[in-house]
Amino acid sequence: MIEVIKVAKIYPPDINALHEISLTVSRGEMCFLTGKSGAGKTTLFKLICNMDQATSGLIEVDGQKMNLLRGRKLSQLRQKIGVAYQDFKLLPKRTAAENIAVSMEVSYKKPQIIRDRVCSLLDQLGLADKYNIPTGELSHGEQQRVTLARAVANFPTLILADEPTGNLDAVTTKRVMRLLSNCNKDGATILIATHDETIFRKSSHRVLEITNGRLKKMTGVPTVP
Amino acid sequence: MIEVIKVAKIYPPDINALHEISLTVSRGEMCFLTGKSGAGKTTLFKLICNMDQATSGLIEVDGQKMNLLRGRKLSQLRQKIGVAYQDFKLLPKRTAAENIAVSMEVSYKKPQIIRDRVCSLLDQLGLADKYNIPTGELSHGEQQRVTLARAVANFPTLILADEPTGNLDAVTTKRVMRLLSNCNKDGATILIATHDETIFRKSSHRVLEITNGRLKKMTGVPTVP
Amino acid sequence: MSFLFTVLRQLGRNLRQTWGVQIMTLLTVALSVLIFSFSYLVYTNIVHFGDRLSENIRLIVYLDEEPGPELRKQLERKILQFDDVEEINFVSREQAYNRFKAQLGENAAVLDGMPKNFLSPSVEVVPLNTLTHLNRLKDFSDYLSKMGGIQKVQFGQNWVEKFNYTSQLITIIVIASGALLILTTIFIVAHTIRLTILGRHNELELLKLVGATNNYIRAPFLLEGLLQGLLGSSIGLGTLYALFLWVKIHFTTSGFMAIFDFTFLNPWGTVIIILSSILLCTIGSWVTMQRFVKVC
Amino acid sequence: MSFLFTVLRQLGRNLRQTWGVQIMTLLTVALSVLIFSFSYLVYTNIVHFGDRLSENIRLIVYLDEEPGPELRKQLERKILQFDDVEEINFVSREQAYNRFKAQLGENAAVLDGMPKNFLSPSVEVVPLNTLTHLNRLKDFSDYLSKMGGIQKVQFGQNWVEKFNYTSQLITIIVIASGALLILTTIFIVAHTIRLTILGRHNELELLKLVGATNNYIRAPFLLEGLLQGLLGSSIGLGTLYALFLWVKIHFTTSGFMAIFDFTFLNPWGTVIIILSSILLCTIGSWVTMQRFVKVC
Ligand SMILES: Nc1ncnc2c1ncn2[C@@H]1O[C@H](COP(=O)(O)OP(=O)(O)OP(=O)(O)O)[C@@H](O)[C@H]1O
Ligand SMILES: Nc1ncnc2c1ncn2[C@@H]1O[C@H](COP(=O)(O)OP(=O)(O)OP(=O)(O)O)[C@@H](O)[C@H]1O
Ligand SMILES: [Mg+2]
Ligand SMILES: [Mg+2]
Repeated sequence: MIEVIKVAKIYPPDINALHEISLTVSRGEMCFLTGKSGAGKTTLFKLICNMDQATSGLIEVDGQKMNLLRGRKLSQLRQKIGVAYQDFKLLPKRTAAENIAVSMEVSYKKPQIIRDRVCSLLDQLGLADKYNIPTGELSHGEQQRVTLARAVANFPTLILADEPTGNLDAVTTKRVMRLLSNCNKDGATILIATHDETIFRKSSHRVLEITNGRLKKMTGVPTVP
Repeated sequence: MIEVIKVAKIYPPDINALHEISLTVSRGEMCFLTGKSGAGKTTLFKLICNMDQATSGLIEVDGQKMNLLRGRKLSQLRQKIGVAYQDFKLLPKRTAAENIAVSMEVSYKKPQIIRDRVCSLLDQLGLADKYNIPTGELSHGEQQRVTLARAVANFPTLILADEPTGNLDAVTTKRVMRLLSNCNKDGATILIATHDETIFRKSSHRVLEITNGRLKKMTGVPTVP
Repeated sequence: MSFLFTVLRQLGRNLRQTWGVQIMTLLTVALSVLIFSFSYLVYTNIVHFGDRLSENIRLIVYLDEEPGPELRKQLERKILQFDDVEEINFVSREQAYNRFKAQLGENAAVLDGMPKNFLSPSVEVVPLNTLTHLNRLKDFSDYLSKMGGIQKVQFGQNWVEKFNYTSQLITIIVIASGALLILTTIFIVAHTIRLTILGRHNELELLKLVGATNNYIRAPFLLEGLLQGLLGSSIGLGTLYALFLWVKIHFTTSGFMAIFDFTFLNPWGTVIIILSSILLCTIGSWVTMQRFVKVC
Repeated sequence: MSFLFTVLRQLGRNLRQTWGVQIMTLLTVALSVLIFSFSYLVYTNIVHFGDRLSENIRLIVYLDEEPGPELRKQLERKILQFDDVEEINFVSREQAYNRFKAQLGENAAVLDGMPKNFLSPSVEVVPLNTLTHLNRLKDFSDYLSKMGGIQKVQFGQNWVEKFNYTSQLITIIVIASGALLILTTIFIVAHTIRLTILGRHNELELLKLVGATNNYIRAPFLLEGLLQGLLGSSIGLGTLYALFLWVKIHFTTSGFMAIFDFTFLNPWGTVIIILSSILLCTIGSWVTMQRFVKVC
C-alpha cells in the first residue's frame, strides 16, 4: 500500500527532518510509528498524504507516485486517505457533525448515508450528545476524537492517525483503539504515530521507531489480518 | 493560594460543565488534576485564570476575588499566573523566543534579562536550536514545550499546566516534569491537568479527580515543601 | 446534479456563517458602485445640459452679395463638406433690415430714411447639437471665412469659447475621476474580497486536504462573488435611483430648475454596470482562490 | 519610558510581520483620500473659474433723466443699501452715444444726423465677484427697477440665469458627492482596519491573557492607525499634487486653456484633510479594539 524509498526531507534553510527513510507497509496492515518529539513522524505523514513534497526519494501510495499526481487524480487519492491531524484542523464554527461530514461530502455521498455514518461514529467515540455542537466549544479530547471520526468517516483504504490519543484518558483511548481495529478488520491500512506505549506494548503489530529522522528499530513483523 | 467555593459553570444553552466544586490549594503546593476527557478540567482552569466567569460560586486567587477584578488589577494578577494552554495559543509567525518573551515583556522586564531567561528555558526543554524558528514550523511536541516555557518564564506564583505532556515521549516528559518541580521548589504553586498516569502515580503530591464536573476523589494529602 | 446541490449547500452554509462580513463586503461593493455610477450620471446629465444650452448657437456668415440660387447651392455644398449641420438659413438684406429694426424696438425711428439694403446678406448655420460638433466651431468658422465671397463670420465667439473650455475641462475631470474611481473600486473590492477569503483559508486548506476537487472548492466562492457583485451593484444603483428621484422631484418642480430635465442612466448603462461589477467580484474571488488552489 | 519603548518595539514587529496587509490598507486610505481631495479640488477650481467668468457681469440701470450730483449720491446710497458692490459707473447720454457708435463700427454712418442724446443715460453696477452675490443678481435687478426715476434694468439676463442654474447644480452635485465620498471613505477605511485587526485577534487575546494592560495592547494599534492615516493621506495628497502639476503643465501652457489658472488646495485644506484622516484611522482602530479589550 505504501512504499517509501530513500525519502529525505529538508526544511529550508537546513532543518534535516528525514534522512533517506525506506519503508513498506502492505495493504491491510496496521502499524505503529513512535519516536521522540521532533523525530519526524508528522513529517513522514505529511509526505505520505502529499501535504508536502519530499526533497528527494520516491513515495508510492496505492501504486501511484505521489510526486507526479495533480488535479483530479490527486483529489481522488486523497479521498481514499483519511488523516487525523495532530493539530486537528477542525472548523471551529461548524458543528461536530458537519466537520465529520466534510470528508464524505467531497465524494458526493447521499445526505442520508452521511447522517447515519456520522451518528454511528459519534456514538462509538462517546460523543453522541455533541452532534450539534460547534467544535470550537468542545474539550480538547473531544476535538481529537472528532478529528479521528472525520479521518475514518469516508471508509478510506489508508488511515494515518497522528497522535490520536494524546489528550485522552485510558478508557477513551480504548474506545479509539477499538474503532481503529474495526477499520483495520474492514480492510483499511492503518499507520498510527504515538508516544503512548500502553497502546502498542501488548499488540502484535509492527512498531517502527524514528530517531532524529532515521528509521532505527522495528519490532514485530508485518501482520496482515 | 487558590480557593474555589461551590463553583458551578453552565455553558449556554445547558451544558453543565462543573457542579458546585469546592477546592483549596495552598501556597507552594503542587497538585494534579485528572479525569476523563470532557470532565471539566480545562473549564476549571479557565475559571481560575479568569478567562471565563463562573455561573455561580466564588473563586479567590492570592486573596483576591476573581469576579470583582477589573482593569489594571486584573492585568497585574494575570502577570503572576502562568498558564500552559491545552491549545497552546502560540503566535505561529513569531519565533519560539519571541513567544516566550511575550509573557515577560508585559511586565516591562529588561531585554537582557528576558534573553537570558528564554535561553535558559529553551535549554532545559531541549529546544536550544529552535530559538529563532517560528513556532508555526515546530513539531507539535515542541510547540507544547514552548507553551510551557512561556507559562513559567515570568516567574509566576501560580502555574496552571493543562496537559503539558500530551504530545511528548517519556524522556521529554521527564524534562518537563523536572522543570515544573524546580519551579515548585522556587515557591510556585502548581496545578497540572493530565491523563498520563505515569507522571503522578509515583509522586507524593495530591491528585484530584474530576468526573462529569464533580470533584470525586482525592488521593494524597496537601504537601507543601 | 449532485455537484450543483453540494455547491449550493456549501454556499448556503458560508453565507449563514459569515453573514456579518458578507454584509460589510456587500456594502462596500454597493457604495463603490454608487459612487461610480453617480459620477457617470452627473457626467451624462452635464452633457445633456450642455446640449440644451447650446441649442441657440449658430454661425452667421456675412456675404458680399445677395446670393443667387446657383451660389446658394454651392455654399450649401461647401458647408456640408466640412461637417454635418442641423440647418442652413439664408438671410437676405431685407430680412436683416427687418430684424435689426425689431431689435431696436422703440428706437426704430433712427432707421427712418435709411436705405433698406445697408445691411449685408448672410447665411445662418446651425451646427449639430452635440459637444464634439460644438468643439469644432472655431475651426468651422476659420474654414468658412476662407471661402470666396465671404465678408466675415460671426458667432457667439465669447460664449462659445467659454463653453468650449468648460466642456474640455469637464471632459478632463470626468476622465480623470472615472479612471480614479474605476481603479479605486477595483482595488477596494478586490482587497475586501481578499481579506474575507484569507479569513477563511483554514477551511479552504482543509477541503483540499480532504480530497475536494478544485471546482468543488472554488465554485461556492465564485458564486458568492457573483452574488456580491449582483446584489451590491443592484443596491448601489437602486440607491442612486432613489437619490435621483428625490433630486428630480425636489428641484424640478420648484420651477427655477425646470430647465435641467434630468435623465437617469439608460438601461444599457445599468446592465453594463451590473455585469462589470459581477465580473469584478467574481474575478476578485477567482484570483484570490488561485493562491490556495495552485498549491495543490 | 519603558512603556514607550515597548510600544514602539511592538509597533515595529507588527509592521514587519504584516507589511503586506499594511500596504494594502495604506493604499486604500491613500486612494480614498485621493478621490475625496480630488473632488474637493475640482470644486474649488470650478468656483474659482466661475468667479473669473463672471468678472464681466454688470447691471445696467437706464435712467429717465441725466442725474445731477445730488441724484447721483442718492442713487449710490440706495444701491449700496441693498448690497455691497464692486463699482458704480455713471454713463451720460453722450457717452452712451459714443459707445453705440463704436459698436456699429463701419456702419456708424447710420447715426449721422441723429441727435446725440437719443439714448438714455444709465448707471453701470458691477456686483461683487463671488457666487453668492451673483446668485442675488435677479433680486438686485428687481429692487433697482422699483426705485424712482428708473426706466428699466438690464443685465446679461440669459447668461446670468444659465450661470446661476449651473452653479446651483454644481453645488448640489458637490454636496451630494461630498457626502457620499465621506460616507464611503469612512466606511471603507473602518472596514479595512476592522478586517486587518480581526485577522490578528489571536494575538490580542493572548496579550490580554498574559496580563498586558489595555493601554499596552491598544497603543501599538492606535499608533499603527495614526501612521496609516498620516502616510495614507500624505500619499493621496502627494499623488493629487503630482496629477495637478501634470494637468497644469500640459494644459495651461498649450495656450487655449490659459484662461483656467488652476489653483491647488490651500495649506489649511491640506492640513485638515491629513488631520481628519489620521483621526478617522485612529478612531477606526480604537472602535475595533474596544470589542477585544472590553471582554477583559
Ligand atoms: N514546516 C516546518 N518548517 C521547518 N521545520 C519543520 C517544519 N515542520 C517540522 N519541522 C522540524 O522538523 C522536525 C521534525 O518535525 P515533526 O513534526 O515531523 O516531528 P514529530 O515526530 O511529529 O514530533 P512530535 O511528536 O513533537 O509531533 C522538527 O525538528 C521540527 O522542528
Ligand atoms: N466554550 C464551551 N461551550 C460549550 N461547552 C463547552 C465549552 N468548553 C467546554 N465545553 C464542554 O464542557 C465540558 C468540559 O470541558 P473541558 O474542556 O473542561 O473538559 P476537559 O476535562 O478539559 O477535557 P479534555 O481532557 O478532553 O481536555 C465538555 O463536555 C465540553 O464539551
Ligand atoms: Mg508530530
Ligand atoms: Mg481540557
